[in-house]
Amino acid sequence: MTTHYLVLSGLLFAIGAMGVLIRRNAIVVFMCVELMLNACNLAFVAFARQNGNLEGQIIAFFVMVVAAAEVVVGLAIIVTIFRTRRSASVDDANLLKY
Amino acid sequence: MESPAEIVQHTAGGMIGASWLMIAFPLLGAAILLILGRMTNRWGHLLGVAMSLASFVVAVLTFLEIIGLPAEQRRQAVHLYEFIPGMVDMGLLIDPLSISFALLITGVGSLIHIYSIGYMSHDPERRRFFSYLNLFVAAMLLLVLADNYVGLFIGWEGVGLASYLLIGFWQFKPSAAVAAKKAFIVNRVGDFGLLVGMFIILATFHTLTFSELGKQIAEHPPSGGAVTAIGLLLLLGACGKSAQLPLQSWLLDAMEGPTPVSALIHAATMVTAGVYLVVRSGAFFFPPDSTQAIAVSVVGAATLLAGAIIGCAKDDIKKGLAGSTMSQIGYMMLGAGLGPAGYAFAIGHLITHGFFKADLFLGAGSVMHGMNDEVNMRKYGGLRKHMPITFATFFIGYLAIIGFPLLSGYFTKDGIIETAVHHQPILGWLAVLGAGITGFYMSRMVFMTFFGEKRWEKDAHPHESPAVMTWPLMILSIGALFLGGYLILSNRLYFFLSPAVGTAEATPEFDFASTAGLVTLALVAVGAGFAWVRYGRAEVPAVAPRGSFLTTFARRDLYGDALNESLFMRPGQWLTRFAVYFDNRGIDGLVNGLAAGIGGTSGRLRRIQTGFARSYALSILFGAALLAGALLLVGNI
Amino acid sequence: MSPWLPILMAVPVLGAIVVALLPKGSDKLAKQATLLVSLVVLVLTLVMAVQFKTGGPRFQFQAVYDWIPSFGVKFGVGVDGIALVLIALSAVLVPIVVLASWHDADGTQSADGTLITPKRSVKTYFSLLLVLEAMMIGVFASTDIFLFYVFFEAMLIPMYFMIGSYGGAQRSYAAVKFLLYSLFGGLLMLVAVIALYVVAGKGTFMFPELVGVIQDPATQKWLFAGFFIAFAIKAPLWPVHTWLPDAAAQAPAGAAVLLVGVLDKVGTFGMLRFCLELFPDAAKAFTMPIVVLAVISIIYGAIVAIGQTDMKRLIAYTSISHFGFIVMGVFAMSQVSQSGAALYMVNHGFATGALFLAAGFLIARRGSPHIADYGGVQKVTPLLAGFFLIAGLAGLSLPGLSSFVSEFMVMIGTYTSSAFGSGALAVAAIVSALAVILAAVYILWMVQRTLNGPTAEPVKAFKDLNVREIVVLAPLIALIIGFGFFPKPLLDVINPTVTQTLVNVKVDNPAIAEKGAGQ
Amino acid sequence: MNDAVVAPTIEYGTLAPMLLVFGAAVVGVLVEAFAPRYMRKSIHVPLTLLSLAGAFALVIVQVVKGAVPTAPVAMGAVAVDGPSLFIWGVILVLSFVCVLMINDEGHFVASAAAVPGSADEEEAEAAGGSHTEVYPLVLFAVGGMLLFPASHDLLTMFVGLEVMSLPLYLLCGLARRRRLLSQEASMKYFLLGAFSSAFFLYGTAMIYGFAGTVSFTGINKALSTGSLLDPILLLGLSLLGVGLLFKIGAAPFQAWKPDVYQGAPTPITALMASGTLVAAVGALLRVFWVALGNLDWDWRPVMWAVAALTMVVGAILAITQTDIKRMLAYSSIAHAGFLLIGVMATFDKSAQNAKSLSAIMFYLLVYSITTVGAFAVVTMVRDPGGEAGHLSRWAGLGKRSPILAGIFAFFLLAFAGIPLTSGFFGKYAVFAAALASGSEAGDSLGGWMTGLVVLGVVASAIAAFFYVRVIVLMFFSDPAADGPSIAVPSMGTVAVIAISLLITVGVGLFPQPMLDLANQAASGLFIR
Repeated sequence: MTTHYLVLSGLLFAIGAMGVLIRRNAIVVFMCVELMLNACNLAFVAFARQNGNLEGQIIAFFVMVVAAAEVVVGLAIIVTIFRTRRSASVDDANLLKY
Repeated sequence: MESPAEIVQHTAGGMIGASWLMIAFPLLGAAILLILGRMTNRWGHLLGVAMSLASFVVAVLTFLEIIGLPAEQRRQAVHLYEFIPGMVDMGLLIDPLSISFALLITGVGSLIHIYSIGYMSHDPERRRFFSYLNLFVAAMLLLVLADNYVGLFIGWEGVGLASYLLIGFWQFKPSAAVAAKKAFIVNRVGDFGLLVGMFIILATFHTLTFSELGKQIAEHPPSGGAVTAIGLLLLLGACGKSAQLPLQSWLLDAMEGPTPVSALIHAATMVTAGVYLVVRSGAFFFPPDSTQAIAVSVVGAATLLAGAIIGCAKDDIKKGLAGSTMSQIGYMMLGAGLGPAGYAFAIGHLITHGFFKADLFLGAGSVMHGMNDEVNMRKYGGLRKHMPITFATFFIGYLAIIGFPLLSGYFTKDGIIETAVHHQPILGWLAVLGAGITGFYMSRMVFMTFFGEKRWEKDAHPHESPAVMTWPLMILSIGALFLGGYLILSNRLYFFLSPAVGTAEATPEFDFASTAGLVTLALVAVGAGFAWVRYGRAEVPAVAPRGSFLTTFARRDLYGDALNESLFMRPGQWLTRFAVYFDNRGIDGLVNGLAAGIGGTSGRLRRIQTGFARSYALSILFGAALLAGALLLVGNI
Repeated sequence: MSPWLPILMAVPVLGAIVVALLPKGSDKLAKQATLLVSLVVLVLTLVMAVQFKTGGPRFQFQAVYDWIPSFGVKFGVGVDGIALVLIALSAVLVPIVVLASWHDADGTQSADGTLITPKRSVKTYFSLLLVLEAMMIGVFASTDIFLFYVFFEAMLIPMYFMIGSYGGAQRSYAAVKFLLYSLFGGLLMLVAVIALYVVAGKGTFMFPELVGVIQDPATQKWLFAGFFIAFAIKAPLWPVHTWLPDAAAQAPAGAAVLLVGVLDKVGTFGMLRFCLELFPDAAKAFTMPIVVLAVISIIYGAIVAIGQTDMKRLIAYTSISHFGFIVMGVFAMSQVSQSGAALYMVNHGFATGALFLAAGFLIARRGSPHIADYGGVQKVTPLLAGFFLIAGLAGLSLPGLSSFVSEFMVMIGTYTSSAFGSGALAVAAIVSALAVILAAVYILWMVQRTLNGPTAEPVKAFKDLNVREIVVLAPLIALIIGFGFFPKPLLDVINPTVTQTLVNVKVDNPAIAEKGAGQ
Repeated sequence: MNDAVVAPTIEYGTLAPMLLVFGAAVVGVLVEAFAPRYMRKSIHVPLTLLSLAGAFALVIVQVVKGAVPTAPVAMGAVAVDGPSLFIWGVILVLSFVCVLMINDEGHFVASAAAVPGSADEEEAEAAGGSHTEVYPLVLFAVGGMLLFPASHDLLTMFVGLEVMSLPLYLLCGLARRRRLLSQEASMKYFLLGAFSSAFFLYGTAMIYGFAGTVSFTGINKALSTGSLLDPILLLGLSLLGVGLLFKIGAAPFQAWKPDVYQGAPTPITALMASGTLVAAVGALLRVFWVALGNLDWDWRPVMWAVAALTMVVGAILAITQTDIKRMLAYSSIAHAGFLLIGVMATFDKSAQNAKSLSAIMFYLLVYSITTVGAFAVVTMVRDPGGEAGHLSRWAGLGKRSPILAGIFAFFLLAFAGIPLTSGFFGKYAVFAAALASGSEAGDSLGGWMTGLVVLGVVASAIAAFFYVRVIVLMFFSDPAADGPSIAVPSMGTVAVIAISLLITVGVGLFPQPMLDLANQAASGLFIR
């Protein structure tokens, strides 16, 4: 049965990754990253169940905390950019190149 | 037939032990004059003469000591110092051959030094001229006295350097600068031969010293191939220095130098170094009738004709004499190729030629001195009355060179011709023909210069040269008169030289009434008569007529320069241009292209860095996929 | 533990520091101090050289200190005959170069008042020069291969700055080209150095302990290649030579002298000591291709030199030709050829040094390196012309001048080498002898176009050599002539080292004289 | 059943350096909250510097006492072994030096919230405000850097990674000048960093799935028994690799580096280029050598390709850069490649591995010190609008300010690996380790290691070109008429440059003491 969970987790991870690649809005991109983290959580929990220990579940909690911290930092950055550029599109931030 | 005597190591002192002074004096003179420079301007020429004379004195004393020794001890090697450890030591070989040369060089050299005091008196750079002359004498003495090929080679190049410096003495004239360079470079072609010859000598015999070589060859008579190669390569060297075909082209241009230089270096001494080389190496590498010996004779015969033909067409008195020099050295080479039978005549002719040709050149210089340095014989004429001493001495030289009976040239040249007719008939008869042509062109020269109408330029005021110039002329002409007879009759020179060069199967006898000799005399008379008809009796046009095809052929030096130009110079220039282009565009282009390629790659690759965060994310994803793929791949191999 | 070599290296380094720290505006003092230091080094070197025992052990004046034990690296110095003469060469050339460069950084004006080079920092130039001297001594004195490598590479930096900051119009291109070329070769050598250490497994870089250690032929070949490419670039050998004409032409004359006269010798020195002795089998296996490259260098360098229009480039190409001779001599592997090659390294330093300096004095007067801008110099400045001519003649290896002896030894040694069956080497020697003709063409043609002929208008204002310039050239000319007739002092020092080299290379090629005596 | 909760054992003494830094960071936050604005800086600076110095002292104390633990501490979460202590020492020195630079006025924005070019910004600048939050943020980042390479399980490592990265994301956006660039750098770094951490985390999950544990000891044990061809394992390995390689900026994960290095305030760039790199390489080593050591036959060939690609990409792309910081970023990528050569120099020979480890650590030390010095010089060359980043502005610097240009040239030569600089010995050590390990009997990559080193020297030669190009610009070009001014350096910057120069020269001449240190630290290898 673990496989099902893993497939789902993989799908979620892939969706998240694709979202990062194709969405322009920084907030959405960031949410996609969060989705990838949650895909990881699902995998951890599933493996925890399979392995029969609790480590995976504990890790999931850690990840949530880290994700929350990331949100704080991320939103701060994105908002600053938005205030400066009046746009949350990641493609607009394109001064640094080559 | 005997080999040369063994060389003994000289241990006692005496004059032979001090023979290095012969070289040291003029070398010291050159060094003082060059280093002190302008300070010596006032007395530099005197120092030069003194040094040359000192050298002559040493040579004479050494000669006296040599002839005081029994014949088998007349070859003395004097060790000087270790030169290249393990390979060759510097030392001198005092033997009849080298001392003969030394006497000629220092003797004629001193006379020409003295003559030059007058000839160069108006030149602000006279001091420099004397330093070069001294340098030449020193180098030439090293050439003939060295007891090994390396020392010989150093002298060989030293005289080349002196010749270069003196031809280009008036280097501000482009023609002189070019002629000097040409002389050096053409000589270097010959040097290449000499150099490679030395390689083979060392590889084959493990020594470059004459005494060792003699022992080696006596113990292990060498086999064919290597010796033939050595012989031919040495011949190439000799051709370069002695202006023999095919390396003759530089000598005519070399007349750009001051006339005493032409007399000393390009007539009397340096150009005969090739003959010396062949004779010195004769016992080692030129056994009679070997390929290489015949090649020597063939080159000599060809050059004696070529030089004579060129001499016929030249209006420049010095170039005419230069052609004659080529021709006369051709005779010597012809003789030198005939083995011990010819050596004495070749060396004899070399010595007498040294006198009469120096006499002729200095005479020509004297004429030029009186004629505002005019060299075109078409602008001379009737000078005998204005320059009686010059005329008399020049005329003696003339008679000697055409082989007028009983004069110097008669004995030595006829000796060569007779020996050649005996050993190499075809070459011998060619030499007879050459003698006839000699009669023509030398007569032409004398008639155009001293006889006939005045054809002078307006501002010419011919006058006899000062005593300092005429005295050497007179001394030289004495040599031109009697030296040949003294050397050849009763085989004096032959016996004197034999310890050094060996003896022939039969002792040569000078035959006053040989067929070849009589034919030669007849042909010379015909040539002289023809010259009288054309240039003595008839009026000489002031501008050279166009002349026939043959005349043009001769005037253009038998197209030697044209040949060199189209065979070597042009392709050389193309090659050079191509090589430079290849270096800049090919090799350097490749290097710079590589750099530019890396730079271009960089310029293009950096465009991948678009600045879009999402494309970076894509590259990460892509990289992740690659990484995973690669790990799986490696894992499953 | 002999203190000689460390002192020899320390003196110029201390001198460099002192010169660099002199207060502003003391240019003259800086020059004098540099001259003094370089003379002190010269005297010390000569005193040391006199004590060298020609029959003694191979490496003398040895001093070995631990430097980086973790890497097995020692500060190991000591000299054999060849190193000794090359150190002496450096020590002789540096004071000469100091004097010759006296005004190089001052900013020069040509006769007609146009600025040729702007004023630059004098102190920097001379302290770089002293640093370079220390490194030149170090590179020849190193008996530790790692230390050798360190100097080999570090030497580039002062020279890079000397070319780049004080050179001609194209100086930065030339400097970068020089640095990158050498660095690239050096880095390949670094790989080989490391691999040598690893493969040998001796835990040391000391040269004497590594001789004959590498036995596997394939390994030898790879390591040989790593060393050889670096040395070939340095030497420089065709086809990796193109940096030299640029660098030498753009460098100030003094720096060019050290570059061509000493720095490049490290390449041939390295071939002789490291390529041959560490990897004898590989060296023998690669002899023919390398000799072919050397012969190409000889002929090609000479031909391209003929076609140059810039004096300094011309001299650089002649050097490429001469380096071909040295390389050929090294790889012909006979006593005579290798002694000749080692001698050539010294003689070439003097000859090319004199030629560069004389050309530099000419260029300083006219402000142009182009041959076409001259003509008739002889008439105006006979002294300068005379020195230039003698230097040129040394360049064409005129017998009686020092370069002849070495060139002759190289050629004849190559011809007579029996190391590999004589055929091919004999052909190489004969072909290389053609350079005798080409050398006459390139030198004399240059002489004809610069010294001879009608005096060009700008040349008429030339002043002849002043005392400083005479003092620069005269010793070189004296050495050229002196060693032309008496090469024995140098050869006596060189020969035992070469013999030892050949023993290590396991080539049985006894001296010519012994052979001759045997027959 | 005795279900009593057993308190975890925490070896406070051993962890003291890290705890001190974190504690100081927390105190810093409190200072931000409670201290009056005008006093904050004067509290932060000594606090930060003293805590870093104190942490360094604590590291030294541990080293001197010789009480290096032989087992992981804090319930197996952190491994304070020789390499950890060495890396800690290096990071603490680097961060101390970077803080000296950060302390310099004018690098950070007066008010990050104010929109660039707005009246708010002018006002904030006029008020002389500054973000003193920088100091606690730096301390948190440094704490993360300490934890990251010392962690002994993947979870701790993830936490360390995030603790290190999150403050840096923010710090990147705080440049005083060119704020748009700075903010853009910050966002890119943040998004890509978060993206790559997700990969790292997913990899962790996979490994956890395979091994049933995230502890390195456990993973190592599992790998010695389980099937090594399990796709989950290999997938996990590759995803972990992505996260770590991203942090050290190896190709093809290097794209963020130039942008972020260019946009970030220079002192922060210096901190990232030195401290982060050191920490990330340490973590990379720990994961690949300790946890995945038994899998080296699989990841080494792949790492070979990554190292090769990284060196070449870094060297080639740097050639055409026109911004000095961007060029240094590419240079840093190339150096990451050289470091990866060292990372590969391992297989089942512990003596050799210790040598390789020592080489890598030595390289990290000398490279990062020089880097900090170089960036410190960059901060001093200024245009009216901020630092003169564009290379053309550096033309002729050697004539205007020979000493500064000379020092910078020396740093560049050290980057290029010219002998008698520290960089040479770093490169030498790594190359030597690679060749030595390649020549050990039994290394399947034997000849390939030599090939990689040859590639490395070719890349070095290419890299030398762009270092030399800057020297050419500084010394051989004529100065521009309106060239940049050289800021009068603060004591801090002077100290930074002096320390870097001293170490670069000193180690260049006498590397042995530092090598001894690295050898000693590496002798015990990592705790397994």
